[in-house]
Amino acid sequence: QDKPKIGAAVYGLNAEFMQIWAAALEQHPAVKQGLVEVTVFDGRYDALVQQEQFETMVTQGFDAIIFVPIDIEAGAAAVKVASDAGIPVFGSNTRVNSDLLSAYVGSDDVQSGYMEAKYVLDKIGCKGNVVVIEGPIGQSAQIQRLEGNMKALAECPDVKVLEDQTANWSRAEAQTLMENWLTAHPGEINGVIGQNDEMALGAIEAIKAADLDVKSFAIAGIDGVTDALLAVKADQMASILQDGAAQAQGALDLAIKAVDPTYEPMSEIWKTYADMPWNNGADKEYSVPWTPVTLENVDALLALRQ
Amino acid sequence: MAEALLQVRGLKKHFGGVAALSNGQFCLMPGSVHALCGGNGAGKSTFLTIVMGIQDRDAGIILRNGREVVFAKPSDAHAAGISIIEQELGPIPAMTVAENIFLGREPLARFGRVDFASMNRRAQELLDSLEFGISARTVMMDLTVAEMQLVEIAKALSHDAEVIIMDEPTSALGGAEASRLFAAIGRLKAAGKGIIYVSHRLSEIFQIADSYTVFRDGEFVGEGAIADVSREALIQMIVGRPLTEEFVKENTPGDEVALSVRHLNALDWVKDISFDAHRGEILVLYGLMGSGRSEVFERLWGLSEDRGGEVRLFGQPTNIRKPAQAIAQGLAFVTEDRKETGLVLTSDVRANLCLAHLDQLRLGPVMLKRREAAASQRMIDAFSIKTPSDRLEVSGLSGGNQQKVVLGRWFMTDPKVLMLDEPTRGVDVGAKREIYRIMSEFAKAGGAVVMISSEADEVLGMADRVVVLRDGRISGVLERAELSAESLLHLAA
Amino acid sequence: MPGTPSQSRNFKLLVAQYGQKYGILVALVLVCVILAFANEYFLTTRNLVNVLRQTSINGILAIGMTFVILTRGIDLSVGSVVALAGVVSASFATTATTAMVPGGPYPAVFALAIGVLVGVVCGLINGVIVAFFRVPSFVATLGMLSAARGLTLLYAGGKPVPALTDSFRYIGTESILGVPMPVVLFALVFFASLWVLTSTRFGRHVYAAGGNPHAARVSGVNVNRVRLLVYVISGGLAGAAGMILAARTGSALTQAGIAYELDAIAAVVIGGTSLSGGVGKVTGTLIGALLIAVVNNGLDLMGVESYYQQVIKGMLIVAAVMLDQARSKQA
Amino acid sequence: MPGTPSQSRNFKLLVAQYGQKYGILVALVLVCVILAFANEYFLTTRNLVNVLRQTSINGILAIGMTFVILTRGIDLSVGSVVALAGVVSASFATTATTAMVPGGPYPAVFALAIGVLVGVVCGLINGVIVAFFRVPSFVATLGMLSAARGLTLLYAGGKPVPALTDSFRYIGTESILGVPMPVVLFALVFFASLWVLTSTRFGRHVYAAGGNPHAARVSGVNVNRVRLLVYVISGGLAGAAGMILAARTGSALTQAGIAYELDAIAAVVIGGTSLSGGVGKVTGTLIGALLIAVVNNGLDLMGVESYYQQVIKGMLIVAAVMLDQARSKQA
Ligand SMILES: Nc1ncnc2c1ncn2[C@@H]1O[C@H](COP(=O)(O)OP(=O)(O)OP(=O)(O)O)[C@@H](O)[C@H]1O
Ligand SMILES: Nc1ncnc2c1ncn2[C@@H]1O[C@H](COP(=O)(O)OP(=O)(O)OP(=O)(O)O)[C@@H](O)[C@H]1O
Ligand SMILES: [Mg+2]
Ligand SMILES: [Mg+2]
Repeated sequence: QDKPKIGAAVYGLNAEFMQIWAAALEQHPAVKQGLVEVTVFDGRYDALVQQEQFETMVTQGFDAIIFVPIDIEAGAAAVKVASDAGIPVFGSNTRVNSDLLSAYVGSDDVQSGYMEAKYVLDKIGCKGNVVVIEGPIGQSAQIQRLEGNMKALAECPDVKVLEDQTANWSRAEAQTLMENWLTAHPGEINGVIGQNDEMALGAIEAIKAADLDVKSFAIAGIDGVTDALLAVKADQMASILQDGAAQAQGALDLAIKAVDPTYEPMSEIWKTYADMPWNNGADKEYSVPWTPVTLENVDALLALRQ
Repeated sequence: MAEALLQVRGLKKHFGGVAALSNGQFCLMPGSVHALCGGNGAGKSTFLTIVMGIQDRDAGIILRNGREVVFAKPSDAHAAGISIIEQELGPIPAMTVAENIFLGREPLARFGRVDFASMNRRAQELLDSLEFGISARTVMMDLTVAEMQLVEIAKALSHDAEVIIMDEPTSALGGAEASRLFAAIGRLKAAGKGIIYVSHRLSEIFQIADSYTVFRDGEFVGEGAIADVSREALIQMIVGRPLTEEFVKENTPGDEVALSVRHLNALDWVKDISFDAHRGEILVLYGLMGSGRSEVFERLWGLSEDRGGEVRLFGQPTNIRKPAQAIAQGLAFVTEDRKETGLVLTSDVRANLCLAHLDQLRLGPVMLKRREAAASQRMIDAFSIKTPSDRLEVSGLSGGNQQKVVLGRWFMTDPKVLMLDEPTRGVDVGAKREIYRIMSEFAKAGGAVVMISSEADEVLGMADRVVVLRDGRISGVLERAELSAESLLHLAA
Repeated sequence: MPGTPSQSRNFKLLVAQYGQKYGILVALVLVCVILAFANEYFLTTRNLVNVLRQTSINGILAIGMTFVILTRGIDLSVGSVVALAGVVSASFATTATTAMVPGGPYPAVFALAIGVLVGVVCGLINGVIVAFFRVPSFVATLGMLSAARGLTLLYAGGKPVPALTDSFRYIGTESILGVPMPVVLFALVFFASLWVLTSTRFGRHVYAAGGNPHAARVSGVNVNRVRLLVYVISGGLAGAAGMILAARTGSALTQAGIAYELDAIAAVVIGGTSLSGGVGKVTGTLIGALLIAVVNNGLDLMGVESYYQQVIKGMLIVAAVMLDQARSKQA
Repeated sequence: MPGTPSQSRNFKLLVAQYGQKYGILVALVLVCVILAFANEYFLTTRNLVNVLRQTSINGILAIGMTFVILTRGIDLSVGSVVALAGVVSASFATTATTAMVPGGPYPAVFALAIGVLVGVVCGLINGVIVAFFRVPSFVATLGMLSAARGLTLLYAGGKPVPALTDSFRYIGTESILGVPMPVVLFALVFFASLWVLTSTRFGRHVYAAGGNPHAARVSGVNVNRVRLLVYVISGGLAGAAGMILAARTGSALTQAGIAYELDAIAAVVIGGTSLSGGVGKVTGTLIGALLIAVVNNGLDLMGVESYYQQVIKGMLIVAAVMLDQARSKQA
């Protein structure tokens, strides 16, 4: 019998976060020891492409699929294609609105949205003005992080949201947006809630370009990309690390288990996160905790990136 | 005896299995004008573009001053002292006249800057010396076809080349401009240069050429001195059979007015044009370049806006706003610029022939392909269009054959009134006669022809009546009996 | 009897034209042969059906684009129209309680008609702006690209429209005699367009209006009407493609169709249609779309790493067209 | 003496040309006036400086694109070249220990030279494929769009290149006499291009090669060389733009520049340069790029909601060009 073939369909590999996620798959002990064969498919940020890749995986008889959909709604049809062919699908990082999913390993975006907004609001003392820079409208992460943002903002009724706009996860777009906002609201902006790190970093560059003191703003992002860790280290922003590596490796453990019921998880993550028990791979949902990046843990996190 | 400036032997060229030229032979002596004659598609342009290095050859040798040469690109030919006026004009529309003339050899000032002042000055001097009356600073696209042709001529002369190739330089010109060109050619000849001259207007050839070479179907058929050949003999060599008379005219004007134009204005400078064209009549609009003849046609065709005037067709008042209405009422319009407004160069011969007649070749929205094919074959036969297949792109046809395609398109529509703007431009003697015959038959059968022509021979040979325009107004009307070259010029100038 | 000179000449001409016409087909076959050797699954019926299905959406867009490009235009808005038609039609065919259209779900036919209508209206606007206001098509349709995307987000409130009815999803998921519906629809569109372009008066007008608008006008072609209609066709087909996409993926996404215009135009141009108008065939577009899909599919099958894929894909497509050019030059 | 007919004709022509030349400028001014009334901050020096800075990257790309479009080509690869040149040059100027280039950071000048070189090489490849292999520029540069993006990701391993040296970032962040460096560089590029296109022999040849390639060739212009060079120019400028972008954002991102080609082409076309070649001005491109930037900036300033922004932006740009067309028609 050949070794299990596991496919990983991710929405896109152009950004650092998914790169970390994919690299973690390759670093999984089972892959390194050659127990399973993993192929990563780049969905090119298109739900249809992802679905087509599912069709391809079915054609080639993959044994299990790990799925990071571009969108919570768009993935269901793809999952059905696989499950019709008897291939189990495990979600990772982004949910799929489908009860055919075998299990899901991810982090709750509503929670991170809440956490980052809370940080900003705490820092400005629950009063003043903030701006929100959103992800691409309609994407699940944007929808859920916004929900979290709003939850935190609701707790500070005195805080006014001066502006909210999308910058499509892009640093350059966020930078332009922030430049314009700084002009439109001179001296009024106290906090910046960026729905990811890239956009928060763009805001920081705009603030610098306007000759303002970054430290006088409360800025937060999500994901924990390398540049953001460096910015945290420089005390310019807060970030919340989403452990993509854990999401990837956890899903892979589950996928192998589905192919080979005798399999025991080999990833370190089950030790790292005591809050997330393996439970013999029987759970429907595994929630990888968020890790706020602080001046204390940033060096250790940076060391992991080498 | 002096050495030949240019000698060519055994030149061959084929396009995708079709031989355009199977034996091109030519010998140009210094201080002479050498006419290259041949019917449409005889391979003249192919021959000349190969000599110029614009196309490559399949076989044959070219000797320049006795030395064999191979031109990989036109600039090599320029370097060897050869320049060309191509049959198809090559303006760079967005550039000025001076920039067009000096393209590729712009004078430079400091820092690699183009010396526009000296360029404009030199271009203007050249144009003035040729008496072309064109400003060197005008943008090319604001010129008329004729003016562009003049610029093309100035450009070829500006190269100061020893061999100057002119491929139908007068096809877009009127008499006055042509005689200026001839004067320039005379000066070049006196300076010892050699000129290769292509024209389907035989009178010109007998007026300016010293010797001739004739091609037929891609083959060299003969050469000699113009002094030793008669017009009939030359025509026979070109066409391959004797041609009894050049003009065929058997129609007689009737009484019924087919097209009546009253007080028509066009644009803001063509005013108060009135004329009647009768059934059975060939009516010519004559005038110098820019006298407004084409503008009258464009107005009648609904291409320019209504500036007043009345038009009646067979007594019925009409108000044509767009070409489709004109076609529906039995008008046909051969435009003067076949490249700009005539042909769809990217389409094949059949599509071009059928374009104005699609409504009669269809069943509901569906085209009847057999009828299309039959109709197009009919026109190919009627005008003896030389093409291997009617599915060939029309851009692959020789210039004269392209012109015949435009004519064929409009004859296919079975019109009642024909509007022809310089219909025989670039058409060979044999085919011209065919066109005259068809025109004459058309008129004889009760149609009316309104033709614009700048070629005096043609006007004298074909017109029943001539309306002469000058500066956008009618300056006189001549009956056939009153026609002469002098009377035409008198009214036009 | 041995061929007369003129017969053999005609034959040579035919070969030359054939080579020019099908050069890119040769490239496609070559790529397929290579892939067949490189991967055992490539030639399976199942995978070939997949390739066809994967061609269908881009293929439908590319066919509409062919009409537009034949008239010297370009339609950048197709990707956004895909999304707009998708969410609007889906909103009539969703079982979700958050539906923005009350009283739904409506019958699929109704929803589908609305989707096509949305596409047609977008196309009509493009067409009017291009044909009557003389705005370059690049600008006009770029405006629509932006506006239609914005409308999509506005209409859907930024969220996907999920839970489409099975009858709506029929056009994306079901098969007829083993042929998936998207492929069936694509084939219908292809043959209809082939017929329109080669056999109808309108088709003749499209070529003439693209080849030489001035001459076409003088010959009685209503060039503005032709221009208008090609955008309507492109818009309508984009609408159809948007619904097939929604039906396939099971929900209509507001981000659907982003950058689809590039692939559609690529298919057209690879297929030999000239961006300067008047020259081209819908058959070429089919081959172009197939080539793109085959390359994507093949690289995925072989599990080529994503980054290399992008490099290889770029090179393969250029190489295919280079081959085509070399052939047609030599012939 | 009252004007002769021919004089008055010339005068009318002048007015017509003036209108055509500056029609879009009128639209730009109009939009600015509206914005000035709608938002008090619009006309502040600070905001105007912002607008210029926000114009600069697209402006530089659009100027390179102008050269290409003048020769009837198109360069879709600029966005990807922005990213590739960005990461490659940045890898020589990063202080990060994860650097892929040993021995860094190198002097900024060196890194910058390498970035331009990367752009030039990409342009050279585009140019060779277009000019000598006769591949339509759309296909050739679409291939490069894909390949260069793949190379970017491969080179950088999918991660941004962070922590650029201050000397490298100088071109993005510093100012000279209150004018930000990107604007200074943009101005340099603009005036140099203006000079090249209007005053040099090469400039004449660009117009000729685009206006009538056959005639240009017959006149001795080396059309292939001109075609090659315009892609090199576009590539080189894209390289420069990529580094300015990296310097501005503080790190070179692998996703930088996605879809930038559309905005660049839009600026060129809005500025009146014809996609069919031979006609156009770099001044128009400047105005086009400014128009796009002003619209974006104005809508942000007024705090228009995202969804509406896209709709309005699309409509505004089309309206501006419509105004331009109407003016030039009437004149
Ligand atoms: N590019 C081409 N492709 C195919 N056939 C061509 C091409 N160019 C010329 N031919 C063919 O070669 C033959 C000779 O054409 P050429 O233009 O040399 O004739 P010509 O003597 O100049 O005629 P005319 O007096 O009408 O200008 C014609 O039959 C034409 O169809
Ligand atoms: N008085 C005038 N006012 C404006 N434009 C004029 C005038 N006279 C001549 N023109 C210009 O000259 C051109 C007329 O040239 P046209 O192309 O009609 O030349 P043609 O065909 O030799 O002459 P005709 O008009 O007699 O056929 C027009 O395009 C027009 O721009
Ligand atoms: Mg000729
Ligand atoms: Mg005329």
